[in-house]
This record gives sequence, C-alpha cells and structure tokens, in this order.
Amino acid sequence: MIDDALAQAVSLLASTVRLAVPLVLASLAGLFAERSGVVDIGLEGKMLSGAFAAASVAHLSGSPWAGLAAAIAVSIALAMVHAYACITQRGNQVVAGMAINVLAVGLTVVLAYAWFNEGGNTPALPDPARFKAIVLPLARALADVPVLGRVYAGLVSGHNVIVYMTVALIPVVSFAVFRTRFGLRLRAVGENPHAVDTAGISVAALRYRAMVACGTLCGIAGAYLSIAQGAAFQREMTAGRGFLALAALIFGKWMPVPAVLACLLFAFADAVQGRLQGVSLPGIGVVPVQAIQALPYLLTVLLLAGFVGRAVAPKASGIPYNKEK
Amino acid sequence: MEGVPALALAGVDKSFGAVHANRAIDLSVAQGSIHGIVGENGAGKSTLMGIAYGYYRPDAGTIRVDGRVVEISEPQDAIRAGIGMVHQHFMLVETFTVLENILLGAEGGALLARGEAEARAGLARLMAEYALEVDLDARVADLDVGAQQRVEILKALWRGARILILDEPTAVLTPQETDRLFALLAKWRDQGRTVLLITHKLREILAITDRVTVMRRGAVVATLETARTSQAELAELMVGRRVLLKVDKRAAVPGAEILRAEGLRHVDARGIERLRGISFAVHAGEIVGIAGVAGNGQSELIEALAGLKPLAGGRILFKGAPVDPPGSADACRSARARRIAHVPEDRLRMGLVASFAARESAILGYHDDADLGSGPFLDPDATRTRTNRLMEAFDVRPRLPELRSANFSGGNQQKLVLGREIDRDPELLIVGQPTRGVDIGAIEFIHRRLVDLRDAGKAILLVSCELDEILSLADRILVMFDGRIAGELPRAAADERQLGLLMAGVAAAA
Amino acid sequence: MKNVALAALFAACLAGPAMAQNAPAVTFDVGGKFDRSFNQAAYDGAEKFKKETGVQYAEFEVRNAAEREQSIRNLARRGASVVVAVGFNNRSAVETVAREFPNVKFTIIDSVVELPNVQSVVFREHEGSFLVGMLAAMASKSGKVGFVGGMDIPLIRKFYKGYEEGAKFANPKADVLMNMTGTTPAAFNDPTRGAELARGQFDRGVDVVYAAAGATGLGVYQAAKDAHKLAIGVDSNQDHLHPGTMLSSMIKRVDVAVYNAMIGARNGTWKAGVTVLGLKEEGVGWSLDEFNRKLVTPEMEKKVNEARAAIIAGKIKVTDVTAAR
Amino acid sequence: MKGELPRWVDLGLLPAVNLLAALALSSLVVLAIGVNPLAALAILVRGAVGYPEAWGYTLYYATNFVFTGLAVAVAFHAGLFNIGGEGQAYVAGLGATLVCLGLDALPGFLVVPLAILAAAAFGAAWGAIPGWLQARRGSHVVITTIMFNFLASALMTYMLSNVLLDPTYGSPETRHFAPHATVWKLTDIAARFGFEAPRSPLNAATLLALAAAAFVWVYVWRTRAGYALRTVGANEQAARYAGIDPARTIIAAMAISGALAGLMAVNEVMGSQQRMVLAFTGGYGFVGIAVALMGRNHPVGVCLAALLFGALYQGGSDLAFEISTINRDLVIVIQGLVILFCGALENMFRPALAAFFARERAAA
Repeated sequence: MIDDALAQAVSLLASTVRLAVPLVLASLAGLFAERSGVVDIGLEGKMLSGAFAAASVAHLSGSPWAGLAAAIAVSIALAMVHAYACITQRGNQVVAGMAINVLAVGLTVVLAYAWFNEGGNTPALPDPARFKAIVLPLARALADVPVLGRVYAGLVSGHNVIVYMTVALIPVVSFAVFRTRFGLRLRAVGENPHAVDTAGISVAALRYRAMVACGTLCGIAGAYLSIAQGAAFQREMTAGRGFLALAALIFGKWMPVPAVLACLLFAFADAVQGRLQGVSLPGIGVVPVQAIQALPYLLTVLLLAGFVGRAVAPKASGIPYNKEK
Repeated sequence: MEGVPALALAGVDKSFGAVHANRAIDLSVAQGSIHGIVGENGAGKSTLMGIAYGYYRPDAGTIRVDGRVVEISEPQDAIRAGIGMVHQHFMLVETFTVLENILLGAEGGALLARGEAEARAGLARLMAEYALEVDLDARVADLDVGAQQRVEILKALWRGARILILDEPTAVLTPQETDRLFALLAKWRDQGRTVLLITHKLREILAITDRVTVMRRGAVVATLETARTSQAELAELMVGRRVLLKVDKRAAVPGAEILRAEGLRHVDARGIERLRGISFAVHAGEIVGIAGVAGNGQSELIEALAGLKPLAGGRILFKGAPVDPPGSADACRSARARRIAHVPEDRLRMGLVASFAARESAILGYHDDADLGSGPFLDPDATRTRTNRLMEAFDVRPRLPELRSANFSGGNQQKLVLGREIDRDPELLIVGQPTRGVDIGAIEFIHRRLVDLRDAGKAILLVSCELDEILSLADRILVMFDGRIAGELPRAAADERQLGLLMAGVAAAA
Repeated sequence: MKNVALAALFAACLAGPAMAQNAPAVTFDVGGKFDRSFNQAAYDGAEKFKKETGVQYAEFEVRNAAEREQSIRNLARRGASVVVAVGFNNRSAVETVAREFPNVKFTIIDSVVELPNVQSVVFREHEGSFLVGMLAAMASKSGKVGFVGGMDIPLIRKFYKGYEEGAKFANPKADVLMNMTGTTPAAFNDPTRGAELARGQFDRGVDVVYAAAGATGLGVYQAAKDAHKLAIGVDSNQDHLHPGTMLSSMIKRVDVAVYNAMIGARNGTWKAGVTVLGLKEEGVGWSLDEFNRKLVTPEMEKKVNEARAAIIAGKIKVTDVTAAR
Repeated sequence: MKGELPRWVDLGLLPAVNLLAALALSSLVVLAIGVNPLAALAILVRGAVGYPEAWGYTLYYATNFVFTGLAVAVAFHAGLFNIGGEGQAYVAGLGATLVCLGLDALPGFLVVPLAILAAAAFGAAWGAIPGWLQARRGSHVVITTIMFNFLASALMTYMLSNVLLDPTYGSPETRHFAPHATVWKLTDIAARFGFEAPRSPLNAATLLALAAAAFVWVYVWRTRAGYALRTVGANEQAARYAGIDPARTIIAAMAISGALAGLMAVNEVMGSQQRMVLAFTGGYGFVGIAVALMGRNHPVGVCLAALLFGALYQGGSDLAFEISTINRDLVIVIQGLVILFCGALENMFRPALAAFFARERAAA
C-alpha cells in the first residue's frame, strides 16, 4: 500500500518534471528578455518555430543534435526580429511579441505543408533522430531498493538529455544573472537603461545579447517538445505553454529560482489534472472533465490575482529606450 | 591659465530634427580650473555636455582632450578619455546596492567577485580622502539624495575621471551641502583636476568658478572671467535683455482661514513614512511657501492635499469642514468641486497629457463641466472655445488649440496648466514647482499671476525647491525636512542661512 | 518585366477552376487529410478511387465553420459527380447545399442528413471499440487498460464506452482509465500532451492504451513505444506506425465509404439514404496483419471473433451513448 | 526628432507602405514554397472580390473582424491589450444561444434584440473580469485574457457536450434556432423581395458592425467617458489627477471591449450558423488584433482593415482551393507580417517618408 503510494508519488513527480521542462526553459528565456527590458509575449512563437526547425532538421539529418542546433538558430533568428522591432525600431513590445506568435503559427504550418506534405506536420521521427530517455547508471539495479532506489530509478533516472540540461541550466542561469558582469548589466538595463548608457555600456547591444539568450532557451524548449518529448512537429503544438511560462515568470517575480518553482507548480497542477480526470471525489462525485482541464488556467489566474499582488516588474521593461528622454 | 586646455570643443553643432540645439560651439576649459556654464532652460547646456560625454553625436565639430583630438561617440570613449559626469537626474539603478552601481560598467572581469573585492578597497580610500562616506551595501533607493549624489561622484572618481562635469548638482542640496560640495570641487581644482559646472544659479557661478561661459539659444554668447563679471551682467547675457530679478508686491492682507492640515501622516507603497505629522494653515490672501530639499515629503504633502495620496493619519479641513479622505476615487473630483485647484509639480507626469491636443489637456479635470457639452457628450467646439480663452488670457503660444500638448515649450505648457487651474476661480491654489524647466520670461509671467491671485484674496500654497522663488513670492515660509515641518518663519524674518539650516534638519523649529 | 507580370496575372484570372468533368470531390474536416487517422482514411479511399479509375478528384481541407458550406457549394457548383463531406461537423452545410443543388449527389460521413440526394454513412464505432477493448483487457497483464480521447464530446465518449464494455466483457475485473486531452481544437493535435497522459496512465499500472484523439494519438503511441507498453490505433490501420507496440487498430472504414460513394457515383450504383456500418457490414473492425500478428495470440483472436459474431447476431448489446440520449 | 508628416501620409500612405512591405515579404514565402507570387496574388484578388458570392464571404468575414478589431481598439485607447476577444466572443455565443433557444416562444422583434443584448452582456462580463483583475489585483490583462480564452473553451466544450447539444445528432452543436430567432441573411432578405442573392453567410449583423463602429467613434472621441478612457490610456497619473478613477475606467473599457467582441457571436451564431457549434470563433478574435493595429485603432481604419482581412480570408480560401501546395495558413503568415509591420515596425519607414516630404516642402 505504502509502496503503491510511493510509486504514484514518484510517477506524479516524474510527470511534473517532464511537463515542467519546456515551461522552465521558456520562463528562463523570458527572464533574460524581461530583465533586459523587453517584455516578451513572443516566447510561444519562438518555441513553436524552434520545435518546427528541430523536427524538420532531425528528420532530414537523422541527428537530434542537428535538430537542436537548428531549433536554437531559428529561435534566435526570430528573437532577432523581435529585438530589431523592439530595440532598434522602438516598436511596441507586446505587439511585436504577438506578431512573432502569429507569424510562427502561420509560417511553421505553411512550410511544413509545402515541404513535407503531411498537412502541416512533420514526418514522425525514428528513434535515432530523437533524444531518448537515458537510464542512469545503476538505475535498474537500484530500482528495487526501497524509497531511495525507487526515487532514483523513477524520478532521477530515465529522462532525456534536455531534461538534465535544463536542470543544469537553472543554477547556471542563476549564477549568470546574479554573479557575473553580464548579469549585473542585464539587471541594470531593465531597471534603468540611462544608467547603463552613461556607464559606457551600449543599451542596444546588451538587449540584443539578452534576446540571443532568450532565443537560445526558447529553441531548446521547442526542440524538447518536438524531438525529445514528442517525435514530430504538429501545428500549434506549444499550446499556450509560452504564456504559462510568462505567468510563472511574473509569479516568480523575475527571479530564476522562484520562477522555476512556479513552473513546477504549474506542471504539477497539469500532472494532477491528468490523474484527476474521471476520478470520483469524495462528496462531489465525478467532476466534469472540462472543469479539471481548466484547473491549470484557473490556478494561473488565481495566483496572479491573489498571491502575487502587484508584481514589480523590471522598471524599464516594456519601454523602448530613447536617449533623448 | 596657460598651457593646453583640458577640454576644448570646436565648432560643435547638433540638431534634433527641427531643433537646433547647439550652434557652432567653441569652448575651451583650462586645466585645473572650475568652469561654469550658465544659460536658460533649453539654451543647449545639457546637450553640449551630453556631446562631451558621448551621449549624443555632434553633427559637426571636434573635441580635444589635453590637446589631442578624440572621437567621443559613446560614453565609453569619454570615460576612457578621463571625462566623468554627474547627471542632474542621477543615473543610478535604484534596486542595486551602492557597490553594484559603482561596479556597473567597471566590473573588472567577467565574474563579479574579484572586481567587488578590488572596488571595496579602492573605494574606501577614495571615501576617506574626499569625505564622501556612503554605505557600499545599502540599496540606492534607501539613500537620501545627498548620499545618492555622493555615489554618483564616487562612480566618476572610481572610473578615474580627471575632468568632471556636474549638471545642476545643487538642485537637490541644502545650502550647507552645497558648500560642502563646493569645498570638494575646490580641492580637486587644487589637485589639478578640471571641473565643468552647469547651473542656472548665478550666485553659485560667482561663488566657485574661475571662468564662465554663457549660452543662449544653442550658441555661446560670452565667456568671461568670473572675477570680472556680475550677476546682473550674466542674467542679461542669458536672457538677451534686462531682467527684473525681484517680484514687486504689496504686503499680504491675510483673511479667513481657508486650509488647515492637522497631523497629516502618509506611508508610501514601500512602507516608508513620508509625512510624519504635518500641521499648518493657509489663509485667504496669502502665499504660504514650503521650502525644503526635494524628497523630504513636499510632493506627498501637496498630493495628499489635492486628494491624490491617501493619509495614514490626520485630517484636512477646508474652510473648517473636513474634505473627502484623500486617495479615494472621488477625492480629486470633490476637491475641485470645492474650488481647490492644483498645479502639479510635474506637468508632463500629471498636469497634462502629452499626446492630447492642447484643447484636451486644457480641460483635464474639468471634463465634466456642464458647459463643455450636453449630457454624456463632450463638444469639441466648446473645448476649443474654452482653450482659446485660456490661451488668450495666459499668453500661451502658439495659439493652436489643436496642437499636441507635447509640442508646446515648457513655459507654454506650464502657462496652459496654470491658466486652466486659475480660470475656475479657485479659493485655494496648491502649486508645486511652478517654474521648473520654464524660461525666464515665463517665470516673470507666472510669478506675476500668482501674486495677482493672492491680491484677489485667494489662498495659495506654494511648494518649491528654488529658495529664491520661495523668498520672492511667499508671505510665510514653512520648511520641510524628513516628513516634518522643521520650522516656520514670516518672510520678513527669513534669511537664507537660517532656512538652509532648517532644510538640513540641523536647527530646531523657530 | 511589367508585361510579364500582367500576363501572369491575366493567365491566372482566366485559368479558373480546373476540375475534370464528372469527377468526384471530397472535403476533409479540420485536422486535414494527413492526420493518420480519420481524415486520412477518407483520403486513402479517394486515392484508391483515383488509382483505379485514373480520375483526379477535387478536394478541400476545411479550416473554419464558414468554409464548410462554401467549399461544399463550390464543389457542387463545379459539377462534382458526388460531393463527399467527411465529418459530423458538415451536417448543416450539406443540408443547406443539398437543397440548393437537388441534382447533385452528396455523401456525408458520420452524420445523417435526410434528403433525397444525400447519402449518409454512419459507423457503429462502439462495436469496433468493444472488440479492441477485449483485446486490450486480454493483453493486459496488470488488468488495467487506458483510453486517451481528444475532447470530451459525445463522439469520443462513444468510442470510450464501447471500449470500456469490451474490456469488462473480457475481464470483468479490468480497470479502465480515461483521459481527455483538452477543450480547444488543438486537443486533437497535441501529441506532447497525449504522450504525457499516456505515461500518467502507465505509471498507474496501465499497460495497454487506446487513443481516439486524432494526431494527439501519435504521442500516445510514441509514449507506449518508449515505455514498452501496448497501444491501440484508431480509424485507420495504424499498426505499421510502431510494430511491436501497436496491439491492433480499431478500423473504421471511412476509406471504404468514400471509395464506395465515388465509385458508385461513377457506376450509377450510388444510392441516397442512411447507411449504418457496423461489424456486420464490415464498416468497423479490428486489424490483424503482419505488424501485430505476434502480439495477438490465437486464443485472443478466437475470443474476439466470437464476440464479433455475437454482436452481429445481437447476442451482445454494446451501448451507443449517442443513441441513448 | 518628431518628423511630422502630413495627415494623409500618416493615416494613409504610411499604413499602405507598411502593408506593402508585409505583402512583399509574404510573396517571398510564397516563392519559397515554389509558387509564382503573382499568380497567387491574382487568385487571391479574384477569390476575394472577383464575383458576387466572393463579396458576400469577404463582407461576412469583415463583419467578424470589425467587431473584434473594435474590441481591441477600445481597450487599446485605455492602454490595455485585450487578447481575449476569442474567449469573449465564444462566451457571448452562449448568451445569444440561451436566449435564442430558451426564449424563442417570444416573437422575433423581442427575441433577436434580447439575444444581441445577451451576447453583448456575456462578452462584457468575460472581458470585465480580467479588467477587474488588472485594475484591482494588478494581474496583467494580457495573461489573464489568454487564460480566459482557455477557460471559455473549457466552459463551452462542457456546455456543448453536456447541456446544449442537439439530442437527435449527438454532435457538439445545438439545434438550429427557430427562423424568427435568427438574424436575417442577405439571401433571406432578397428572397422576400423576389430576388436571388449570391449564397453567402452575409447577414444583417454587418449593419450592426457599422453601427458599432459609429458607436465607438462617438464614445471614444465625443463623450466624457471616452475622454476619461483615453486619459487613462495615455497617462494614468494625469487621469488620477483629473479625478478619473483608473480602476473603474479600466473595468468599463474591458467590458465595452468584451461586449464588442461578443457581438461577433451575432454574426456567427445568430446570422451565419443560426446555431451554436464547437469553436465557432475560429481565431477571429486574434485577427482583431491585426485589424486594430492596421486600422490604427480608429473605427474607420478598423472597418477598412477588416475589409482587407475579410478579403484575405476569402481570397485565401480560394487560393487553397486552387493551388494545392498553398494552404490557408498563408493568410496567418500575412496576418503576422501585417501585425509586425503595421504594429511593431510602424515607424520603420517614417524617417524616410519624413525626409522625403521635408525635401518636397523645401523644394516647393
């Protein structure tokens, strides 16, 4: 009985981890953009284009690594379009993000349709072209060891390489933001770009670099969806994850670790959601599936409304930098 | 004054679109001197310094540092050439610590840890040498403005500046703090460093500089030896005509009490108590001036009185009756209905809407007036008519009600706001920084209208950081320090030294 | 240069619709003809017709509600020998257009339009689902089988109910876990979520999963393969997708229906009226081929075929949730 | 720095140049998939306006876009970016449906206006809640409106699969509304006068759209409430100074925005489909964003941009019909590029145009 409960807990947490990965990556991507002063609702579009590029190139080359590289490259390219609009042309950042999203939805499908003739999807990938689950050393052997072995085999082991990459990235990003020159400048430029400018640092160059970081992480997130967790690109396969990631970022007050925790919370809600469907709750009976499916979204709204209060965004985010003001 | 100039600008020209901000400027600053630059708002001083600091690119002209031509196209170049700058609006990241602010742009490596240790040691030396104490680990947002300025100066020094440009450094200082700053500048000069001091306060120029350059409308009109000039001469050069430096007015004839504040307290969003029990009264037919260094609660006070900022304690009585609790949704509206008018400190932040046509800014706060349309509708012709009348009465130029508010000069914007508020015949006018960023001609006009309003028996509460303005307009002077009234003096009994001590929180209430 | 451009413009204007005389036409539903499932079955039928007769059919993939009527009318107007509308969503559009064009033949799949020039083909999906439900329960070692649906709508519940009854029939103690993917049209296009839902079920002990969720199912099958579990395909024969993983497919012979309509219109055997295709008519069924031969034991095969006979004979009643209302 | 342009350039030429840039880039995409862009354009144009039925569809699509575009524009004037038009319209469909199905015992002249009001009211409510959350709780309206789109989907899928569905067919759609409880189509009106109009879903909601555009113009620029709304949008501090309650104004703006988006349901549910179907909003709510940006948030501009997008949708449909390698999502690409060029990059060509006109003026 206890064993079963443990197995269920491990399974739920492992599911949480898998669901959290794209959110965490996108959320950290958003962190770079927003800390630099660029509000980014275009995470969704960058991820989507990354997913498409990854699946296409992995299909053509047979190598997931080539796919990952392509995802990053395409996502960065889109981030540069975003950056050009927001930084160089000082356009409305939210509108630019929206444009990126719409463009990505349309372009991925049009190109997939034309290139692969599979109705806007890419062909299913064979195993060698995907990132497969990695069984860590001794996982099999330890699987029967109570508790720790179970957790090791079920939760720690058995993920694909992007999951581990993401876990490794969290402290790296945290360190980069708080302990490096780049991070110091990044945090400064989102708060007071004039201060950065007068300190002899180019605001535009800094923001472009932040957007490169943002694009990179979004690309990895996209690749995760299409060539690690999934095995092909489908139209609109990001399904709102970019927006959830943004909500998590706000909920995490633009700090890496709290944002990651918020992502885990959303992912947990999602994982629980899948397990609650059709389950009869004591006293309530079977809740309509749709009500349970709405749970993560409802949770987002409630968190934003209730617990965050007025989140203080980087002061300069959303405002194009204009020297003459 | 011999030798190669520390900084020399030749033929510097800069336009922003249609605005010709700098016209063929020649300027030579001698090594080891303090050089003043004066001029009205919009004369081009800040643009010129921005060019010297690499903030703007000149359209033409050359810059020499120590005789060598240098290409300064961004601040990095200026810093490398040994130029440092203390901006009028501090260039600090408020959420950062002092140390982080100083490190920004001079981190000393890709990782922060090493540079930090180095900076701590170096800064300790600098602070000791120049008496510039600040807590390196304090958050800038928690520092007072004087300390923030010290951070700015430390920043420039840490970057090895030999030529220091200070843009209106005394605007936020008490007279005593100003003296301290000037002592520091003098020490530098004696060490062979060079200082450029931009200000519009002529007394300061005369007190500290060696030479002074006067600018008007983007051009240099004169460069003089400070010892051989006078305040009147400089003022005339600045404006291009003779200027009345004093407002002439009769003695006040105070009437009934109009406004009474009792123990006002305000706590801001960050939990800092900005008003700590303010009590005073304003009577009909008098101008009460509130002096003080910026950031001591004056802004919060006038916004609370106007109904914008909520109170944590105390009450406000208007003609003996309590007003609606400030900060509530309808407080501003009801204040206006009682004929309490408010000219806010910052016209672009609050006084008008930059993107609106002048006729739309001219009804801000009065858009529910019955004569502006019937029922829920707003009649554009009615707003145009009213705006024309205001523009006529307050000499707003150009007289174009459809022109965007942002396209008027600061003085004309201010006249439009003042006109709008006076037009409704207020019982009480609350006015903050009425002449900030306004040219001398408009200052005279605005001062005149305030005195006229007083003479018409209205009560005026004037908040200004310009001691001169307070001294020339107020009938009674209150000094604010750290959220309290530090003292009250009748105009006749007030002198600058005493006010300065009160502003610094040194002297007790008189 | 300009002249060339103008010439191209005119040429394109004058070319007009290219449609062979007396050729049939088909409109696919949202999801498109390459969903490897329902629409693709229709596509296969049309392709078969083309291959046999050499006649190029006209086609259209619908994206929004307004296009249904428009495309069906367009195809009718251009003289299609028969217009095949795939999907229950087309009912209203077919009804309208069929009245406008009383001399044109229409075939609607998955819904009923009672007009003299309309042939309606509906399937008894619950019967086919019953059989694969049995297979699932028999192949399951844990006694737990799973179902992943696209959206919680009556049609999908029909699949589920039949499946559940089949599973319980084969093993009265069988547990059937159910998940629905989402509430937006993307629910049929979210393989990532499908995979996660499947993994959630596997973690709860499920070892055979049946997906009725369009392209989302692809994620379910992939997850089953990754986890070394079994999966059951839907609509088309999907056994070839992952040999060794795909236990079977619940085949819904949309291809036959489409082919019959097209070839019937050509031969003059096309008849209006309602056709209900169940096990008896071989309109639904289960797949057994070289890809899953090894997974289905002779005993399983025997039992399923017995049940099939019993259903046809009316000895076993399978609940049709859509009829019950 | 502000290169002031002649009004006609600012409002006419600049958007046209931006649009052209978007189309030029789109044609590169078309070229990339191996189709002659000019041929594609010809089909697009012919498909959009080349024959009477095409006009019907173009105007019908445009009607949707006028509503959703106006919704975005009104919110925009209050400084809000309402991405929730999709969900607001979806839930508004529920309002219209409940009245049309539940109260169809009433005569048409009662049930139709009631249903329209219900659509507006449901849409308004679905918009006002994110407005309230923004104004009172500080939750960013962009994110909450997106979440409300998902919530609307969940709600409507439940309603359509469990409560409202037509039992005879068992598919997630309601029964047809009684004929008197619908908005007349052009074909019906023409039939009444003995004509035959081209077959299309075009219906009287198009007139409602024009009325809504007129309403928005009057409300935003000719009323005190509209003045308050624009003040809050342009400078919230100034609004507070002027005694305007930003919170109340934001909630009102979102309610009006939601109501306008909701009226789209009148065109879709009451006019075109005359019943409620799953996902009838078809992404029109998102197109409204492009329409509002393209139309510079002015009702006249929104109407013109809606017409353009209506033409793109109808033409795109024909394009997909004629050229099998191109699919409809090309229209989404164009839409994205239009948002990019007319929205985010709106000022890219401004300096060049300003310089050109400055030269012209100098020469004159």
